[in-house]
Amino acid sequence: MGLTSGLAGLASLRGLALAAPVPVFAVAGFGTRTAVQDLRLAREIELVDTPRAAALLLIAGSINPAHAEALARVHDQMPHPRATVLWGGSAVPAPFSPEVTRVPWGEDPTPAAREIFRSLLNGSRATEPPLLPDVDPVEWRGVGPYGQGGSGMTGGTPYGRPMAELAPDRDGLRLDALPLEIGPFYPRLPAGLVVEMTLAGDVLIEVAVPAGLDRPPDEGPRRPIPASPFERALTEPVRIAELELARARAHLRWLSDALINQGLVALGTRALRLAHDIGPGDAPRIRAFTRQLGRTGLFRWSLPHGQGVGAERIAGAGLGPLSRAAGLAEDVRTEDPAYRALGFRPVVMAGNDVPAWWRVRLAETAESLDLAARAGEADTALVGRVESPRGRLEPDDSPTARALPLVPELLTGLEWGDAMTTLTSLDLDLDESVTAASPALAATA
Amino acid sequence: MIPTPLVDAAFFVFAAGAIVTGYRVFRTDSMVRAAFYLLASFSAVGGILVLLGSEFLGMVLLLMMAGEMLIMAIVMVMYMMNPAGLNPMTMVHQNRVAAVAGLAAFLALAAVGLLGDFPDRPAPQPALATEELGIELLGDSMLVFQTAGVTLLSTMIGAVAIAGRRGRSGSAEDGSIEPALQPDEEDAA
Amino acid sequence: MNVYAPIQIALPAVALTLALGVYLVAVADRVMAGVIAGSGPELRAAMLTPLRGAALAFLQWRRATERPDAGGWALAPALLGGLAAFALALVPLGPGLVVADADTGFVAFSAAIAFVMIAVYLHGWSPNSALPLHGAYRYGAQALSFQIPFLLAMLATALPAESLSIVRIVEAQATLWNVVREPVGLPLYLVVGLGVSFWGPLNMPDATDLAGGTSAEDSGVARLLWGAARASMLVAVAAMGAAGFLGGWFGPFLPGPVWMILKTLALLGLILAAGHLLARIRIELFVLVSWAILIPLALLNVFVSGAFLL
Amino acid sequence: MSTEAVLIAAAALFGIGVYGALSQQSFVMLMMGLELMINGAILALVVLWARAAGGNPQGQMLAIVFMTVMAVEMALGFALITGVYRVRRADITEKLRRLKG
Repeated sequence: MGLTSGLAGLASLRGLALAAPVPVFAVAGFGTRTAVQDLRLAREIELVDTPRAAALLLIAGSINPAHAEALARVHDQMPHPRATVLWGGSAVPAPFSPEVTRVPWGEDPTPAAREIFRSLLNGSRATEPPLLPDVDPVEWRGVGPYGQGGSGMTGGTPYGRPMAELAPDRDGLRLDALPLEIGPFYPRLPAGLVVEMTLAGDVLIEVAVPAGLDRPPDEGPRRPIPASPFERALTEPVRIAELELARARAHLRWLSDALINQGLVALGTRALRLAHDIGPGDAPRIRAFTRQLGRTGLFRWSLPHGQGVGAERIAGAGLGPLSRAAGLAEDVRTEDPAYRALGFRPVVMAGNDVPAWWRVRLAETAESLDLAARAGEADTALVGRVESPRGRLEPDDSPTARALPLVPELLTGLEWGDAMTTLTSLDLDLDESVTAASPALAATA
Repeated sequence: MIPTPLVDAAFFVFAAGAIVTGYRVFRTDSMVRAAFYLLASFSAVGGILVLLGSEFLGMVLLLMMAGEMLIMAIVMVMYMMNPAGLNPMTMVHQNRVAAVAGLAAFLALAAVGLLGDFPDRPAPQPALATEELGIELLGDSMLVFQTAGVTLLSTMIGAVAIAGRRGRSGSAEDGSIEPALQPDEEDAA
Repeated sequence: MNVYAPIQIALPAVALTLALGVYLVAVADRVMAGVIAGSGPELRAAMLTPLRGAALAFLQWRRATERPDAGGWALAPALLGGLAAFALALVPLGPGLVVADADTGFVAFSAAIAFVMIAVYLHGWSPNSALPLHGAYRYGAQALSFQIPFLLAMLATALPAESLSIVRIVEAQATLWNVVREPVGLPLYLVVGLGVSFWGPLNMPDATDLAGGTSAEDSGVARLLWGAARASMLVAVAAMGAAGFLGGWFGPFLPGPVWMILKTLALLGLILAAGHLLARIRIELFVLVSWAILIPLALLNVFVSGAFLL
Repeated sequence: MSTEAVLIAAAALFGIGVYGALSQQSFVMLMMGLELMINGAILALVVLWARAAGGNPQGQMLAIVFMTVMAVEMALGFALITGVYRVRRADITEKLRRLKG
């Protein structure tokens, strides 16, 4: 093979690669969760689970400044050639260069992503250098008998890495335990959620959620744009049809993420597509989809049974589907005369575990669409609190803020897969919690 | 059939591979690497067995060792204080004696191999070898075969009894004495 | 070992079959995903995207983790792909059309399957990172559980053939396919086939809840190769299933090799569809089912097949 | 591939195994030495079966017995290591001064 044909081969390789869907690792900042989720439907973009598979880092909205370093670490894990795109958001997180490409909020980031991808592969745009210095977490050079930073067999910090500690496992043996922190950009968790855990084998023996996760970003909007109907319902009457359609869509969006966690990526995309397609009166479609999910073995072999918290423990907490799956008929809508006039009755089940949470949400999705079809022009009559898809939402209190303290007790003792399933099945939304805690909103209420 | 020079070349590659990886087992710091080197050594021996016409044994050796070495790696990571070999360690004792003993064993056995006078009666073609082994297993050597099976069964039961939390006589934690761990520096010295 | 094909024909033949198979798996998987996701088959995109993605992988740099076992990391995809090629070489396409008709083809195939867990463990262990390592241990638990039911399910096919040779196993199905003779065998084999190629409901080492598991740290060509090796394992498993249970080259009207290819494609389709339509099983449940249900079931299968022969 | 060459390779494997079994402190590494010794033994056995015993199937039978021994050694070895670790938290031979539980 001559030089020219070799070059031609390389050129055609590049030509082929240029037409590939852009592999994007997307990070959803405050209030951008649904927009980032919708990128999964974009044909030009391929959302990837790990920065190692990405060419572009898409940062949507404003990031909690406490997570800027973690974000830089995500950036540095991407293979060259790589680039960053900022979508909406007002501030560039600290280690990132201010010259990062920006796409205004409300504009589709796909053309910009495609253009940057093209210039990266062409070589007309230089790949981004690492943002963080390459330093060891602990100074170790020259320490110890071999200069490896350790001492003896299990002492010191060889090569800057602490040795494992022992912890009892469930069989009564004392074995190495692995401390691990996942988040704030773990693809299966809502953006911003951090879970600190200690693993003994595949079992979580210690779980903690650090405080301050629902701190609002320093700059940029404090509320999602546009405001969700649930948020508006706190201060003004809202069409019930609109509210219930939004509830069905929120449940389907949760379902999409949760299905992907169970390995059903195509069906998860289908759920996301449904979230866009459905309208009032589409309840039969949801019921058909529910039946299809039943045939995947989801409830039989994929979701852990009997892993809920006690009903008495969450009584009065207003955790929406979680409460109702524990047999508690807690629903703000029952207090609303407008809903009562429609003959609304909450979906209550008695499973109190992950499959029951799923069943309640699926049943509520269909019920909401029925309600939306029946409600006509009716408005909500109750102002000041509202039943969000996750539970009772009040100006200074959100269901996510109330559910977060349950995470450690729910996850401790579970196998990793079950723990991740339980975590995604909780449907936590830190944005909602930030908005509820935001003083601006509390003042208007 | 594969031509003889090819067989010879394959044998030398396998034999060198088996010996080198076998030696590397005791010369690596990482426990997982040690298990994989041992597996490589076994795989090479399995290859030689196939070359020798004992296809069945070679393949069974590979089949068995793959599972065994995975378990070995996991057991070592479980119980070793320093499974990744982050701290350099010399976990050997009586190194000189052992080396001499190993060399002596090698020389003695090699001498037997070189000086011994073995009859030249080659085995039949592989197809027949596998079939004959099958007939032998379930014919004349049935008793041996069954004994091996029963031995394995009792091993399984015994292993579970020894390793289980409820040991042979009551809970393993009761009445046990935990020795004082010597300072780690002493071990390394 | 009887080698029918000279090595200069056999090697390219196996490599070409695998390359075609891998491409086919990638296309079919995309088409199915599109149909199930509700965006339509999009055939043109499905045919081009795998090629484009592969081209991109060649342009991306590989990135290492901190202090990885570089040798092991590079070896893992090669080992998995090599095992797939080895397994495929044992499968006869038609009477006399086989790369290596080993007298112990069945044992050789089982050995290849056993080595898959070494490849996966190596792939997860060598990057020196938490999520891949977790995936590796998960696969250890999973693979050790399905080894025995797998061996027993395959063993039942060797009984009517009175031989361990794959060719003889196919020949014994001239009148009656094994799928009819031992109805439990094929489902058992497919369960294990999913596990060996860690696909769909049994994709535990590279699962979505581990953000990619053992391949979470792979980038560029390494990622591409690992995906290709997995897909080629799937092809080898489907081909062996067609030979062992669906009567191999036997079938009316069409020539033998065509039947063999059709049956392999049918099994591939079945496995790929299962990948999209079945949820991932919980590892604890899988281990329990393997030891407590699949092994007795597989044993029963062997006894029943044996009883028919008496 | 002469019989002698194979026997020398087998002797080398056995010798390395002897060295490992005698020199290693860790239980599992010690077992690796034993495994290597059996490995060499199987190799010698099979070459003699193939070249000198006229294909008497009992030669292969003996190799199968060796493999059984290997499996038994591994299983019991791991079980003992687990048992010892459970009680004494020891993983090297020096820490076991008494064998009584």
